[in-house]
Amino acid sequence: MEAIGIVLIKLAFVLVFVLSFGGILTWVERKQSAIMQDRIGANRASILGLRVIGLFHPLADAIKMFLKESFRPANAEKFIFTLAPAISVFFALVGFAVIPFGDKLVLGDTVVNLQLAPLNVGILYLFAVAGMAVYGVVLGAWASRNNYALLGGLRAAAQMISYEIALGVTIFGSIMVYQTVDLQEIVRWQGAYFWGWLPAWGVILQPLGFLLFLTVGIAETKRVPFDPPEGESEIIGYFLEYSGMGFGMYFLTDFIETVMIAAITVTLFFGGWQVPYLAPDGFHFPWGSELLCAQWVVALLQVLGFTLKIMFFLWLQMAIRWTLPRFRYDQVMRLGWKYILPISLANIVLTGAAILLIK
Amino acid sequence: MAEITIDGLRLEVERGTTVIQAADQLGIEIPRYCYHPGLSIVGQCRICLVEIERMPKLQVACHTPATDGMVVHTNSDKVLEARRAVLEFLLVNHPLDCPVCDQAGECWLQNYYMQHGQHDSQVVVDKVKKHKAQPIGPNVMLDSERCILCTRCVRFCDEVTATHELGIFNRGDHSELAPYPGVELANNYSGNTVDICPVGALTDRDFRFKTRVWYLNETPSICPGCSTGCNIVIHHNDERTYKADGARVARLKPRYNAEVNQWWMCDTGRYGFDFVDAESRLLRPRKRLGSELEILSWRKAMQAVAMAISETVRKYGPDSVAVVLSPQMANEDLFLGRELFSNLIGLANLAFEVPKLEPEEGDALLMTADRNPNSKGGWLLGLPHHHEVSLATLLQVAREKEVRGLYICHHDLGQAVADKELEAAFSQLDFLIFQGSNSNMVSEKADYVLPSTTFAERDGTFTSHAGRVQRFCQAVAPLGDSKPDWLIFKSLAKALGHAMPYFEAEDVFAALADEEAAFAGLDYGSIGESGAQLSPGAETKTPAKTKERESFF
Amino acid sequence: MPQTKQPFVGKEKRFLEEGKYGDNLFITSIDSLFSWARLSSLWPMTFGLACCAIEMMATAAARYDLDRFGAGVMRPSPRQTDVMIVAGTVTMKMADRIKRLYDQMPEPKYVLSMGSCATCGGPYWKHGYHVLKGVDLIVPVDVYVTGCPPRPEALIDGILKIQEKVRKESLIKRKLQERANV
Amino acid sequence: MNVHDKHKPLTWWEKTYLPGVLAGLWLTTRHFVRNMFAHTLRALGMDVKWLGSVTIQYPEFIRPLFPRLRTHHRLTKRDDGSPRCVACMMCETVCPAKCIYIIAEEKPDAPDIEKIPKSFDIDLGLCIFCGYCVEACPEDAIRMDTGILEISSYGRKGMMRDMQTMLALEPKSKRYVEFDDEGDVVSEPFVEDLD
Repeated sequence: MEAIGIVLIKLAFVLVFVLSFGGILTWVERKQSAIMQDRIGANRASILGLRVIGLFHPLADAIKMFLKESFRPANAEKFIFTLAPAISVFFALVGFAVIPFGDKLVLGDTVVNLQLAPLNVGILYLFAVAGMAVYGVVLGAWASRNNYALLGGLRAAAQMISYEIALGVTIFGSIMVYQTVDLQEIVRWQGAYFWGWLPAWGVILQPLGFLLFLTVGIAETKRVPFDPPEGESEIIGYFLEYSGMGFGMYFLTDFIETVMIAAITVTLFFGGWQVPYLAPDGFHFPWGSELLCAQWVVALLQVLGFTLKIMFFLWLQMAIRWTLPRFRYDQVMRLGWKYILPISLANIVLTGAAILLIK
Repeated sequence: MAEITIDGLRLEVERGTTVIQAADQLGIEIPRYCYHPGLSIVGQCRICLVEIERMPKLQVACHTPATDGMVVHTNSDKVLEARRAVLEFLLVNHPLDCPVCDQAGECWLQNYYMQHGQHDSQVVVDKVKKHKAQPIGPNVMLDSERCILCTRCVRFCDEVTATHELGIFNRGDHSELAPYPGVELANNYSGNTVDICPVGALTDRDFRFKTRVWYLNETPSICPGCSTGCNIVIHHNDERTYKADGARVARLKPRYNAEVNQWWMCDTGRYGFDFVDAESRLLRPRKRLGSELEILSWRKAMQAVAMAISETVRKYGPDSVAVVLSPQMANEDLFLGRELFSNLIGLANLAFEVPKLEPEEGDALLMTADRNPNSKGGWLLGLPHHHEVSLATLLQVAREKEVRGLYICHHDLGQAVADKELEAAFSQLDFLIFQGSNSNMVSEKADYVLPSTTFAERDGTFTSHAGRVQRFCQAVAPLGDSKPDWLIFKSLAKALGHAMPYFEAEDVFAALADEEAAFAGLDYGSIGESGAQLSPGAETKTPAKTKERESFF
Repeated sequence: MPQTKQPFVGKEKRFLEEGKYGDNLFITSIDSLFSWARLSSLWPMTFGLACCAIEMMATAAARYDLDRFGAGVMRPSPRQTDVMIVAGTVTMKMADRIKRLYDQMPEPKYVLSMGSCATCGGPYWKHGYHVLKGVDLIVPVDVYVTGCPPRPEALIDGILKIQEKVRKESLIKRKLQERANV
Repeated sequence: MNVHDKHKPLTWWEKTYLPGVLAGLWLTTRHFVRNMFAHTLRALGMDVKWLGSVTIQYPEFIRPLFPRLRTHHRLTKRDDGSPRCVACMMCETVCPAKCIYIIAEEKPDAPDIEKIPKSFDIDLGLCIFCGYCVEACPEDAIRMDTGILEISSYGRKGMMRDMQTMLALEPKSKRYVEFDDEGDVVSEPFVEDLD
């Protein structure tokens, strides 16, 4: 067991990391969509004449949300209505406990495992947490006592449970390959190289699994194109009655989930914190040359590599969100049950056959 | 008789009828400027040229008598070409200042140009300059440049009024309409020259620049200026209320009625509509409390008035309240007033006229000395006939407290009597009620003021001095809370506990026609636009039914 | 002379009347921060009623990019919006709904009346029996934008005017006012 | 195209949605990369030819207006500064929104002009900018070429314009598009910056 101080520092690090990512993501979303659409995007909020490419807009949004009247419908279930957004944020955040963001950091005698909670059933934990996330949505929707919100909540429940199953099944292939459900172990597994130069990342072993997982993951975030629970142009969705910070928390949850999906994708399929050719003592390039460096530099590079990979997947998710039109509810269901699930099952069979063959 | 064919339509006409008159009878419109059915024929403007078969040249329709077998074409190419040519000549010197011309919109030069002209001007020389806006009388503005020399106005002054103010001077294209030197177009019918002027040469100084004619709506009515009952059209501005300081009635125009006023009306009546939108209009029922005025709702006012009348009658008997109706009121009002005060309440003292304050001269043409539109109607309803109530009697009975309450409709007693005298008489009264459209000496002293509408704001009928019942129609909405007189009487009857089953002026008239032999068989439908002449025998007075007691009057 | 009862003056009202909240450095700076945040984040409500809505979309599109002012996050739910852009002809039938949508917006909220129709009935103001003669008859309008429909520049100008209004406003005073009125 | 033929069956490959998704992603990514590249270079202080966006930063920069655009009205003047308007009320008559209010009066001292407007108000809040008033005017007294678009106000009365205001306005040619000798638009460079 690690000292409680170290755990707290790690906790603070992860929380700050994730929350600031979530906050900045609102800015990224606006700015990235603007650039994709040949626009400029939010840029007018200035402090002391400094605009900083509109970076103050998320701050302004946050302050404004705090200042807005927090409205609660007369018939709403008071307690649950107030609690639901917090549940939503909570379950989105706790998933990060098992995500390894680096190998280990050696500081003198102490060895710090760069993972908040070294859990040997990490993936199962993730499934559990992701399964709980739907409660925040459904409870909020139900407690609003609004038919549209309830409709959104039901859609969310249906969609998230459907894709929860698909989510599990898509990863089975990877687990069969890695032979473990400990995320740190999975990442370490991916530190190997095929033919001495090709990093053995999950995407190479499980390309179909990756594609399916990314789709399912985006569906889990409830963002466009999988947004029937929100359905802004029709039912407005589960947060219909939330104003002010209540809505702000749901808003934030969306972005934290996006980070979450990116993190899991990177962990499972893109080598997590693995930087190609970076061994614990430095770089060992396949052509023979070496670049050795201190252990803490290695740890830093790993965290940095992990962050960069996450950022790429955040960008990809944003790009998808601002490119594709949304699915209809029945299309979402059909896609989940009739295509992704069978294909995932087939993937398991294929993976099993391949493993048998190779053995 | 002569049978004439115009544009393929046959018609039998009297000998001496001109082609244009025959065409009018057939409903075929031949353009005209100088021709006016009420004036002599001069054949001056040449726009009414028509083609008559077996005649070598085009003929003026206004001056060519119809003969048997005559075949006329009013729309042949030759005729249309001639009209274009005439219009082109007329427009040689006519200025194109339609934007500032008040006639625009009802200008026959504009109309015929749009129908028959539509040519580009071929004239290269400058237009002849003449006098622009020049007042030639109290009511008429002359713009010589716009004049097309049709001489309608000249003939009007020569033939209708025989005052001979106007003439055409100079020669050629310098010919110019003007009053004779030292003379003003100041006769009492000068407004008619504006009506008959086909272009904007003569315009109305009163109406000048107030609004544009196409903003105006028209409602047929009867002039309330005297007992002749000239048929008129009220031109009222309903939408552009910001014009002319908010006056809704813009002008009065005569309406053709062969039996009454033909095409004309007098200036006294024409410009006597100011009171409709005047500042002095009474807008709300009100009550006087010392020097304070309290605005009442109609319901409360009626209850208070009914209470005052019934209390006084109960205390001092039915002789103690006197009602003075007015010949300014319509037949409907007088009838309901008589029903209410005489029959239902049983008041003995129901006066109708008070002495004419200053006997004004009538004239031989249209205006009568009696400046009330409905004196005859009142007489026919059995209200005091000819032996007028003397104002002195009225004031005396008031001073001596023989009468405790006075109900005065419309009359302005202050014009004839000194203020003090009125004060002395009215101060003895228990109550003084005034019902009328505009404030006057009586309304200022009255305890209760009941605002009634003017003739332009209601329906009704007047009976002219010649015994002709004529309808006038509501042109504009009642100002403020004012109500038609008959409706006030109806409300008062209701407050006194008598229901009257009338909802429109028409209902009242139906009851009136039922009851009064003189009006028997008439209704609004049969009166129509031109009125209904009562039989001469009906003029005999039927005494008011409940005159059992001796009246003071 | 009947004694008129002195109305109860709350603490907030007294503060307001004495104007004490204006000259406090802390309150002033907090106020300006709040105003800045609110004016930088004016989220409009997504609804268009007629032709003006097309122009509103154009304003949000690339050429004019309403999002530059932070006003590009069009929210579908009135609960999450700050400004209602009434873009188009307000029919009598729609008036009900607009009023309801306005009531559903949380404070502080603003209304922008876009175009002649919303402002006073536009071409229908005389004979349009079915058109509300100005949306300010049902909801308080903060800024009127003229045009038929207004060009995007005009709409942005209207948004800027709302921002000016927000900048000058004190949220604290507004809250106090609300409480004092209660 | 046959309008009844709504449902063209998708091929198997299309049914996976992948080609559509990839094509869309390719398009948006291309835009993103290109624009981002331009923005980055410009941020580094390089003079880049191609633009990163098409946005006109409105309050600072103005999109040139085409001359046919109808904007805030103005009243033209005679040489002596008096309004050209003769209060013929043609504009008032033709106005479909009935937003023009003219009250005429007589001008006694001028021999040629007998009728002038006493007041000439336009309620721009009612105005639908159709331009009929300009077309109807026989005196060329009213024009809509001021280039003023910003007429918004905090109250309904703020949009009333009286005669003096409208007489004082000038045509604003600067705000309009300029054409070169060949009739082509002299395009103004769009200034754009992420910040």
